[in-house]
Amino acid sequence: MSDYIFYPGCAMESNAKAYYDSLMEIAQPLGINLQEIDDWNCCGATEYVGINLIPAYSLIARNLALAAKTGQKTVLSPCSACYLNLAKADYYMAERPALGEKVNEALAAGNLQYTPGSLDIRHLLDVLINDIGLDTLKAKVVRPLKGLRVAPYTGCMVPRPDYNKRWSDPEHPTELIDVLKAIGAEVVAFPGGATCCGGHMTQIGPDTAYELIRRLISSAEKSKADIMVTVCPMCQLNVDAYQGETNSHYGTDYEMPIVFFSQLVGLALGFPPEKLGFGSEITSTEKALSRIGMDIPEAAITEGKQRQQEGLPMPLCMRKTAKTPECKRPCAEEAKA
Amino acid sequence: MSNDKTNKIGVYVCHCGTNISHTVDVAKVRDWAAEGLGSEGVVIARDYKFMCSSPGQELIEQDIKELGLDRVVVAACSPHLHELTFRNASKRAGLNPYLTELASIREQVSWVHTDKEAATEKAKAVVTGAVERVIENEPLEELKVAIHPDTLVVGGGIAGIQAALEIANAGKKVWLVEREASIGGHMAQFDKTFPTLDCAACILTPRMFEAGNHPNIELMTWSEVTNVAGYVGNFSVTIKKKPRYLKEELCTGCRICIEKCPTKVVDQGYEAGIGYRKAIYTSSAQAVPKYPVIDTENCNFFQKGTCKVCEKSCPTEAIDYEQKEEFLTVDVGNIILATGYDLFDARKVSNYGYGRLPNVFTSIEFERMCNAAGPTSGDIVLRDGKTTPKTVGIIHCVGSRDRNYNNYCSNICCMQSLKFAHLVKERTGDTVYDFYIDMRTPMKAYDEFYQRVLEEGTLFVRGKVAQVTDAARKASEEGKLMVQVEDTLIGKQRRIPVDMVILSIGMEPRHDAKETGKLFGIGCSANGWFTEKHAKLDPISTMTEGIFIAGTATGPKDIPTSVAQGSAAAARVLNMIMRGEVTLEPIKASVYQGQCSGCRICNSLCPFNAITFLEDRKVSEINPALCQGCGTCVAACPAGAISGTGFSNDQILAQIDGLLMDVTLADA
Amino acid sequence: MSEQFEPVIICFTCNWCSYRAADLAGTARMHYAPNVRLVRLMCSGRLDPTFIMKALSGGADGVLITGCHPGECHYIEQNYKAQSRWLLLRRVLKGLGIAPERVKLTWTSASEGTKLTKEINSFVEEIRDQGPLAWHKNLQQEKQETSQHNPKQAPVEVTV
Amino acid sequence: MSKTPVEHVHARLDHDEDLSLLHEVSMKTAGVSRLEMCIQCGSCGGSCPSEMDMDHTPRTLFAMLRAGMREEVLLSNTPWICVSCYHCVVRCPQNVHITDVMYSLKSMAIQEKKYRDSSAPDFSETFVEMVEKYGRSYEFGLATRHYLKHSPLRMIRTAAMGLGMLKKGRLNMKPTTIKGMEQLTAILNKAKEMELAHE
Repeated sequence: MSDYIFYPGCAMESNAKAYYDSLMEIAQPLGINLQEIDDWNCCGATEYVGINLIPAYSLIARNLALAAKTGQKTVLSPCSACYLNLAKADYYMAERPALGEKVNEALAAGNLQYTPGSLDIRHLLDVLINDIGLDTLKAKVVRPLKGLRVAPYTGCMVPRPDYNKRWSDPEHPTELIDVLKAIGAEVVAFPGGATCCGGHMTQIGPDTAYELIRRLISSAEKSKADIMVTVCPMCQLNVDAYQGETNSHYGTDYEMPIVFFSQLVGLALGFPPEKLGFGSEITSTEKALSRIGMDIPEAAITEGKQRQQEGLPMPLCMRKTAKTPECKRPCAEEAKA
Repeated sequence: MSNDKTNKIGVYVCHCGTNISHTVDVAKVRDWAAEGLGSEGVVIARDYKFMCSSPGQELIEQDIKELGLDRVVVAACSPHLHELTFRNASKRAGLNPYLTELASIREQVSWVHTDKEAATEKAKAVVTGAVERVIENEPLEELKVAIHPDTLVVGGGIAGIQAALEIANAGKKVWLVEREASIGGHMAQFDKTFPTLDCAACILTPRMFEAGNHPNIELMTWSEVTNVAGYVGNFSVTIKKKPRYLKEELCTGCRICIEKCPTKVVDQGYEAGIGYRKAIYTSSAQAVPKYPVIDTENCNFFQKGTCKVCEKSCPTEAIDYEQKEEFLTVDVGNIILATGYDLFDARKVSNYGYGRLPNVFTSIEFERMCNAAGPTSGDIVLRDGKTTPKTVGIIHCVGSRDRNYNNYCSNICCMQSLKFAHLVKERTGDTVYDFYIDMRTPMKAYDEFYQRVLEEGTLFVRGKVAQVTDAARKASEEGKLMVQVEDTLIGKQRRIPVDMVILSIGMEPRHDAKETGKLFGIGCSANGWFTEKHAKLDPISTMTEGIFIAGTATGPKDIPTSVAQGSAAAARVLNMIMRGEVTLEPIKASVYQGQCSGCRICNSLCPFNAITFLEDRKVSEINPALCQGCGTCVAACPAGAISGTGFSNDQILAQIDGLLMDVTLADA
Repeated sequence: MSEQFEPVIICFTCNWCSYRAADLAGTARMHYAPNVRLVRLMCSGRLDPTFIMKALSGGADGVLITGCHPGECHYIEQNYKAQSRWLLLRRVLKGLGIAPERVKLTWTSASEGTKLTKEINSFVEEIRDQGPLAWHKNLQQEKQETSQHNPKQAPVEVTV
Repeated sequence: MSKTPVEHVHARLDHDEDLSLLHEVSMKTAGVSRLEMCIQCGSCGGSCPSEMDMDHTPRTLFAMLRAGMREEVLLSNTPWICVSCYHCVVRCPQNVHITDVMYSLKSMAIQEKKYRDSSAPDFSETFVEMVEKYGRSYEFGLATRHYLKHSPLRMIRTAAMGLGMLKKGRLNMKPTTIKGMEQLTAILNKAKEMELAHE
């Protein structure tokens, strides 16, 4: 069992309950031991930073200070926005010492203190891939999701801006793809995998949000996906709950369900759907789930099958799961050898 | 602190017009030297309006002769300005030049301070430091070494070829070492060269041939330098000759073996990954030398033990599967490094889709595609090998001017992109978009070429491309590559549909530049390019005497500049050879072997490999010709067995004493 | 003490970068505190820790070490060696009860006259805050203390 | 959002170049903004997924900051349309903290009450109010209050969805309050006294 300080974030208690429930189910068999930060508070989402900087960072830092008190080092956050806010506060407090000092001055008013750099802020997906490992995950799969065509939707705030260089690629991250493959799903080529769901624009500028949601759903549908899979409560909410509004805005009739990756991992590990929060989505997953076990037709385009057999050769491929984007100069070197 | 050596020291304080005297009370400094430092051996102290003027220098010369001075301190400007002037003055008067010290009270005192009292006090301290130091100075003699007339040129690209030919044509012998199977470098891969559009092969091949057949050039391809010993004028270089698996003396270059070889592999080298070669190959039909090599990783015989088609088909029985690598040691007097550059790996910019989107090409792929001898016989086609594009987008600055990759400008990409725009227009009449941040066309006839491309109708968009994607947002985008960019001159985002994208990728230092630098004892800048001795005034020398650099090894350059540098480096080498011998600065370290414990700590510290361990006597020894005088070993020696002339411990400790004399006196 | 304390600082420069930066500061008439006295070495790698101890024991209140930026050393990488020696020396100083902040390392290229000026001025202020080192006095005091009372006690700096 | 003729006239008459603006924004931005390093390449404007609804691209905004066009910059809707996707940030060749600069511009606009449409600032302020009150976000309260004020019609349209969310237990009717409210308030009050400005 690996121990983690758990920062659930507000969404996990309300609109993303499915994420919370499914995480609670899969944590035990995967060996993730979660200790929730006592009396954590909201991270301020993307709102507080746009109002008043020092209070916004102090709000985030209260959580960091409480987490550091536990004596553990690694904070696990399943929500992308929370993950980014925690990581950002930790990073900027060090990059800009003036910010760090002021935030600590504010924290002192609540008898708290935080030294930037003393915690590792990690997202659940990162922990699953790098701590638990794909091999462990694969070994626990009892019901491979064969036949389910999934569009891997990592979103924005996990692979970007990536202060601590944890992710494979800011534009085309491979982590979620690898997890979904490990649980036996058929991963479709989904070019929108790290594009935006509209964020808070569903509230303040819905027209902007509808367009971004439309791009995502239409792209997923064109890729012949049965279902979209996300790691972020905001992405899930926007694509799921605002799909109806988007449809009426454009006169379309998309029906693209979206679930959290932990829910699918739960299914693969053999948990019943009802324990994993299935059914709480607005866009039904019923049809998609019924595909599990079905054979996938040949025509479906799957990730990584684009290489052509004829014509000019394609450039040598970067190793798909390379952890460092650092160039190993595969092309020139291999040829010279 | 008294001077038990009973020296006779002269101190000269310069006014430098009013440059010094307006902030420093020169008379006070002079008096301090005469009175306060009399016990240290100062026998005369003078001040003068301009010490560096002829009368000023004569003053010193006269005192040396008449008063028998054996040490001189001049308090004036920075030693970088006039140290040599005053040392020469001493030399003329018969005093060893290294017994004269310059104490800077201008750049380091009068020009940077405003409080006259504080500045005068500091000037006194600086002079005291110099006096204490000069007492410890030793007379030094310059070193002279002979120059071996042969030269090593590393790298057979255009810069190296040029350097080799210049030297060889002057009648001197050159060893030209190239690690690839053929010389020619990157230029040999190009189709046309900007801005004149000469065919690269037409102008390069004759030079390659000349270098390959020159009686004074010993061409060693498929070879690498593995060790460099010795010093300026007397290098001893070990060269590894990799096995070609073919006896060069028997091979006629008939290419039958290549024709018969059953294994075809993608050529990631010369053909930049868009063409094929055999497992036994030459880079091209024009390769110099003409001998093929066997790629053992793909050869059936080396992998599976069967085949031997090449051996069977060779009419002269030149194939030799048993060939081993050979080592050769040669003596040379000078070395020119023309090791060139690597290309930026465009896969790193994942938002441009290279490696993922088939119709995104790099500039080097496109060069090969345009080349009539290349994989498409010069046809501009998509990755399917047959479709001619209707619209082409060219993207500048890929991997350059970008802190996420390389933060420098790659110098040639603007012109290269313009050349591509012209070639696409000329051959296909396509619509061409050219996406640039800033158009940089500063050399001769370069901007004129830009004008020409504008005239031809290329559509320029000023903006760094944000992404290239195949994700269509609407029906009209289906099946196209969308180039998404802010047209910064409009201030709006545009999504431009194209069929083909060409990425103008930048230049990078060789991936092994650091190791190469270590091997030859030269440094790399933070970006990884070799460092010149002086970026402007000595761009082809290095901090290691006898090692010169030419071409793109020091940074991105176009062909004319690389060629000019090749010639310049050759001129410098010929200059050295003509002189026959070279004088070395006597600032050197040496080991007092009686005190050396043989711990070898210093051995690994020296960046110039000047220190060797004498196994028989178990002590270390410093080669004075190799030593550059940095003094790191002196500081590191735990036994205190190494001393450095010019900057000895005694000199520096005495100087510190002098600098702090006022504090010590105040304490007492 | 009514008068402002004026520290004396020894600054080691290398011949290629930082001494030239000092030349540039002069040529450009940038102004910095006169408390700093320069010693020119060929390379920061020449810096023997003895020099620093000599300066501190000889009456300097602080030592500033300057050299070429990493990767720009004229002797390839000797400045890294200066850095590691400096790090080591800081520990030694700590052990002696001398604030390691009294010995500072900074990189300045030949073009960074402004940076050198800033570094000198801020270092002078830092040392001014630290107060006089008074090595001899402290050493003597410490000797007495250790011989009389607690042999384990580290020497303490006298603050003025 | 185009300007009215009157605004055009004002822009011409009142445009005083405020050359300290760039530095001010840079200083108010978390981290080291590197705003002054912008080379106007446009990779931000090219990357932005919501650029179509902005009155200026981020790049244009940065040029305006340099030109000291305080009024126009603060009135721009660009920071409010920013979706915090960080595409521009990872692509920026100069590593400018673009998203964070947008946050700074929003807070400056709120402070100086410079916005044409109050809906977005109101949303942020209401969100923050809830957080300051309960220590957690409170979507139900936030959504009802926001929709009531700014788009009552949309509230009717989305009522069904909201009801669905309620039924599926995804919307809490009552807010959760943290235990340490007193502590949090003390921290935030202290923080509000401070500003990240010139160092």
